[in-house]
Amino acid sequence: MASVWEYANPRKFMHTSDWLLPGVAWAAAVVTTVGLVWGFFFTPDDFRQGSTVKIVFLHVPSALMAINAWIMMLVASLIWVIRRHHVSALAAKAAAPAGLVMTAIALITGALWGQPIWGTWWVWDPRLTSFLILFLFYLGYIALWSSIEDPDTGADLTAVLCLVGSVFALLSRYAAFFWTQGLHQGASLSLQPGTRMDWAYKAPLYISMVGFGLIFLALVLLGTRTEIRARRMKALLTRERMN
Amino acid sequence: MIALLTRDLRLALRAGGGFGLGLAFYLILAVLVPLGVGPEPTVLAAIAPGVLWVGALLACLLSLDRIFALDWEDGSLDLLATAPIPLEGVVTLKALAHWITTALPLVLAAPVLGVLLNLPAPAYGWLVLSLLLGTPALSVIGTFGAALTVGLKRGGLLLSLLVLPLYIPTLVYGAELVSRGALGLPVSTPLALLAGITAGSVALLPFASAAVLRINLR
Amino acid sequence: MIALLTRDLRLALRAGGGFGLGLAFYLILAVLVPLGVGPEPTVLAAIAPGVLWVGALLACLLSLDRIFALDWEDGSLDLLATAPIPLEGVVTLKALAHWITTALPLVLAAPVLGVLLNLPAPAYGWLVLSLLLGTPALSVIGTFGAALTVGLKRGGLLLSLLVLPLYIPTLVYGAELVSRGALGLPVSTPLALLAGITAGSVALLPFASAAVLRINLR
Amino acid sequence: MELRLTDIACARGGVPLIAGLSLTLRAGHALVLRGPNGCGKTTLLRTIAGLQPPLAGTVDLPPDAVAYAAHADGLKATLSVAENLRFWAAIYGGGDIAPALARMNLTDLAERAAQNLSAGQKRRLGLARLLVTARPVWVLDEPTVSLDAASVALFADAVRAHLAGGGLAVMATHIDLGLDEARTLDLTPYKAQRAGAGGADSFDEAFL
Amino acid sequence: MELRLTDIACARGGVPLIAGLSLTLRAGHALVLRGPNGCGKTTLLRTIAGLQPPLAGTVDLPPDAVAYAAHADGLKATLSVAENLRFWAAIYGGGDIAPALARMNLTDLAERAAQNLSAGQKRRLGLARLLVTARPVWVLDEPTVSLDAASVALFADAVRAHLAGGGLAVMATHIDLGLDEARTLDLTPYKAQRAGAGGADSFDEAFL
Ligand code: HEM
Ligand SMILES: Nc1ncnc2c1ncn2[C@@H]1O[C@H](COP(=O)(O)OP(=O)(O)OP(=O)(O)O)[C@@H](O)[C@H]1O
Ligand SMILES: Nc1ncnc2c1ncn2[C@@H]1O[C@H](COP(=O)(O)OP(=O)(O)OP(=O)(O)O)[C@@H](O)[C@H]1O
Ligand SMILES: [Mg+2]
Ligand SMILES: [Mg+2]
Repeated sequence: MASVWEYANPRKFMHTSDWLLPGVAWAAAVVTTVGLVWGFFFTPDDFRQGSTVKIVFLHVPSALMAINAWIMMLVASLIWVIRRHHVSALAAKAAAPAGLVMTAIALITGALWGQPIWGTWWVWDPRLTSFLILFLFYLGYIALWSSIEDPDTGADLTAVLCLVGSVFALLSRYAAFFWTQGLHQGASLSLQPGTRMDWAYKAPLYISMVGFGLIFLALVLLGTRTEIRARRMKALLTRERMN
Repeated sequence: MIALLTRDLRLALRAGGGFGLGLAFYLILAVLVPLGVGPEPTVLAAIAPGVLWVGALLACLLSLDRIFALDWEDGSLDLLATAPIPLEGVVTLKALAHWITTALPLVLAAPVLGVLLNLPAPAYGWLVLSLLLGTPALSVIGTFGAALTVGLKRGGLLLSLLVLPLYIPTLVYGAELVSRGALGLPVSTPLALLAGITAGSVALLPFASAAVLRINLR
Repeated sequence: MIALLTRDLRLALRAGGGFGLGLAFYLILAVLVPLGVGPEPTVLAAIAPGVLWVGALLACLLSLDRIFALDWEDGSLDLLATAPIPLEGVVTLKALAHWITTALPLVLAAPVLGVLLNLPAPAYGWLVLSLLLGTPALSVIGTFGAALTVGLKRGGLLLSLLVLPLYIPTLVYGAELVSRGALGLPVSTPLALLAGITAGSVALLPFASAAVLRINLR
Repeated sequence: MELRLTDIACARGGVPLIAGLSLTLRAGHALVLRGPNGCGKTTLLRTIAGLQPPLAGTVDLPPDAVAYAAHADGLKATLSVAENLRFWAAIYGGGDIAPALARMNLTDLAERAAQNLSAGQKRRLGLARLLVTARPVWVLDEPTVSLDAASVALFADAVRAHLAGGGLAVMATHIDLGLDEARTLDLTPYKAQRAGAGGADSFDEAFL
Repeated sequence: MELRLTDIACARGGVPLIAGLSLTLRAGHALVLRGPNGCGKTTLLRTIAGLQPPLAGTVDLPPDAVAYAAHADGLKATLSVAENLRFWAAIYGGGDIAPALARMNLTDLAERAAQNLSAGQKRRLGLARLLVTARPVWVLDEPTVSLDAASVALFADAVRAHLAGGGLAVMATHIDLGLDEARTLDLTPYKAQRAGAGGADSFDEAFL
């Protein structure tokens, strides 16, 4: 069997993603639509939260993907540092905006949800706080990429930032939970999946989660392809300048 | 190698070297907050630990770009990179110089500013202790951020944005330590965590800083 | 002369130009204060007007030294001084560019950060209004301070210390306006005073700034 | 159009450097200042450009006549070559930048950011700025530093065209500018001798 | 002690500038690089000094042998001349600064702050830094900019003494250094032709 590393070759990657991307994109659209439509229109209202509970079908999948995107960036950065496959650095670069969007969706849907449930858009609950911090990490990571001209230098620096940042992100999350001990009001109000949520909610929720995962995959593939094209363009321009 | 430290200290003390910049900022913050928030002693006392820690952190944050930027601009950093001292040593000494010139004055000034903010009496000791324990981490983390952005065009902004999330655990434990101290609650957990973060950053981050500096210089 | 404004705006928007620096600082402050002070919504709501105003003021203060320092260092200021445009015009446009690139984003971001700090609902309009009214004064006063310290060796520190006292009236009336608005009290007095300060500084200070700039360049 | 210095003395950091210098330069003529390092060439040029007052004597010049170019070129690293030049053209009353770019051989580099220029290219841009000012008096401090031979020739041509158009130029340099027709003035004889001689600061004098 | 470049190619900002350059320089010899503005002299010198990796080829040098001096002199404006020099001496393992000061005719200025030096005096201080490094390989970018004739002679003497002591030197310049014995290399023939030639970035190649 061919090694997975051969997809680190940009040409091979472009070739494969050429037919993979449309499939993933369509699947993402279909699965997400099914999950969201089922969730919004074909589930009963919660007896305490009313119809606002349905925002969970956007909120939880996006929150999940926001964290997974960071994990993917971490893995891709490690691959770049250890094996120096350019495609993996570009994939990490492409994952960041997607993760940022997911984080933003989680924050916004959470705020929209919080208004009717808690009576306020925002509380400094540990989970919310650690998400805000994650948002800042994404912003910093993207800003660092965008301010470095040389692509390899950018890949190196952002990879180190991602590694160091991951450690501190974990520390921050732990710190946030430590900090508001006994104060936070979130958990008591939230539904605990598995304990109180029944299948009428769970099934569409899982479907939307898969849908969001596919959306994320499609975005990363698309972003990586764009980055590879940009590199090719730059190389061509350079070559032209030489002649 | 000690020459680097003495040079940095001397430069900071000379006119324009930026010594006292952080201190002035800290003082300004302590004056502005009561003016903005209003003079009620109970409100001030409640927020004093947090404000004093946030102020110290911002004062460190704002002086970070001096760590490498000046040496970069006048070409010294290129020359240091070709000099016979390891870059790990350079970044450690730079962090130490930053701590001595920026953080140490803050630690010493904090109790005085505590008076301005009605900090409760039992908290003074904890304030100084927490800053003494936490600021080395701020300097070392900041040096990492400065090394990451040296020579970059969007330096200042980017530096704050990158370093801020890294500062959060230190801030949380530091401020929590003082708040608990003020209320007479047990402090051993935040104390241990704060010490742990500082020890870990001081031991490990210089290697990361030297690595990114090397990447940036090439 | 409009070329100077467009150049400054363009420079600010380019990488490294410092656009967003003040904004990032403002955001950082709004995140750090709750982390340091603790999450209680009542405490946060009580200090929110003050913190938001102090933050805006500090963000302006910290970006002041960019107004002239960069032009001084690369020699542009010497060249501008020998160019056929009056220095009064130069300082006014510099202040305007500072306001557009630093203060205006703060005004726009303030309501969002108000959410993070649990600002009471009735205060949002007053917050934006007070900042919109007060920040031009901050920019003009700051330009005066920057002109006073251009080329000085201890620029940054001195600038903060000089400008801070000049900023205090604006801060006090601005924060008071928002606090009163939050509580539904009458706001006409601080409103009138704030508007008066801004009108007065915008009309008169440019002449003082041009005069000190002329002295500094010689 | 004429530049007249009458019994000029100038100082830097409170130390008098030059004293008793008088000269007249008419339109169409160029003056090259020479002298060892630290003799006060930069200081004298700043005085002529009006950036610092003379210690004694007078500088006679029509108002708004000087274009000054020093070691620092006043370039913004993040702006492109054309943007930098267009800004200065606008400040000095508009005018097209294309001829200046062409004259200094910068047309190909017009869209390059100033920070990505080599040392000599930066200097050429600094000189192109002079061309867009349309000012008659050029005051130049070591204008050809970092320039290669071809660029020095471009510079000499530009100065000649400027003189032919009724301008005048004062330049300090240590190297050959390729301008044989220019008058050369060695500043060594005008060294300020003692604080007492040649117009030291009279206020300081009161303390001696 | 020997500097050997083997089939070097180097680039700046992703654009290859020099390709296919090989040369060997033995102890006691000096090499002067020449070429028009923007041809890549600065880039090549930075590559030799190890500040940027070559695009292709190898630079053979003993470790820790290079002393590099560029346009920026690495001076701290607020430190005095002696303090600046003492710092670099300490970094390079101590050693007395008095001979270096004397050699560059800076002894009188030793207590002056670096910001109060004239352009040429600053440059002399930058060159004095080379003397205290005690490094055998000097890599110098336009070392005599702003120097007057006497100082250029001082510089040439310093280089000759360095060569006589078993050192070697590579210098880029546009003007006369007063070193007639040095070998001169014009970089024009080594201009990188196309991205394909002389080792362009192989990753970029993969995209074409
Ligand atoms: C801006 C505000 C909010 C943010 C940033 C936020 C963030 C998060 C995060 C990070 C998760 C964890 C996902 C995971 O671990 O897989 C989550 C899950 C969840 N959130 Fe929110 N949330 C916010 C507001 C709310 C509100 C107002 C509610 C409703 C009362 C809510 C209900 C839930 C539920 C039910 C879950 C899934 C179950 C669980 O993991 O416990 N969230 N949210
Ligand atoms: N603060 C100061 N105190 C005493 N002397 C000073 C001070 N500042 C500058 N100087 C001296 O004044 C002189 C500056 O002269 P200037 O810069 O005009 O020289 P220059 O002729 O342009 O030299 P170069 O050819 O090196 O550029 C130098 O000798 C310098 O040492
Ligand atoms: N980012 C970039 N993109 C394209 N070209 C660049 C970039 N940065 C620099 N260059 C070009 O690379 C060359 C830099 O060469 P270098 O500075 O080595 O020249 P040099 O031979 O030292 O010239 P000088 O004699 O003027 O000092 C210049 O032609 C410059 O325009
Ligand atoms: Mg000079
Ligand atoms: Mg060069």
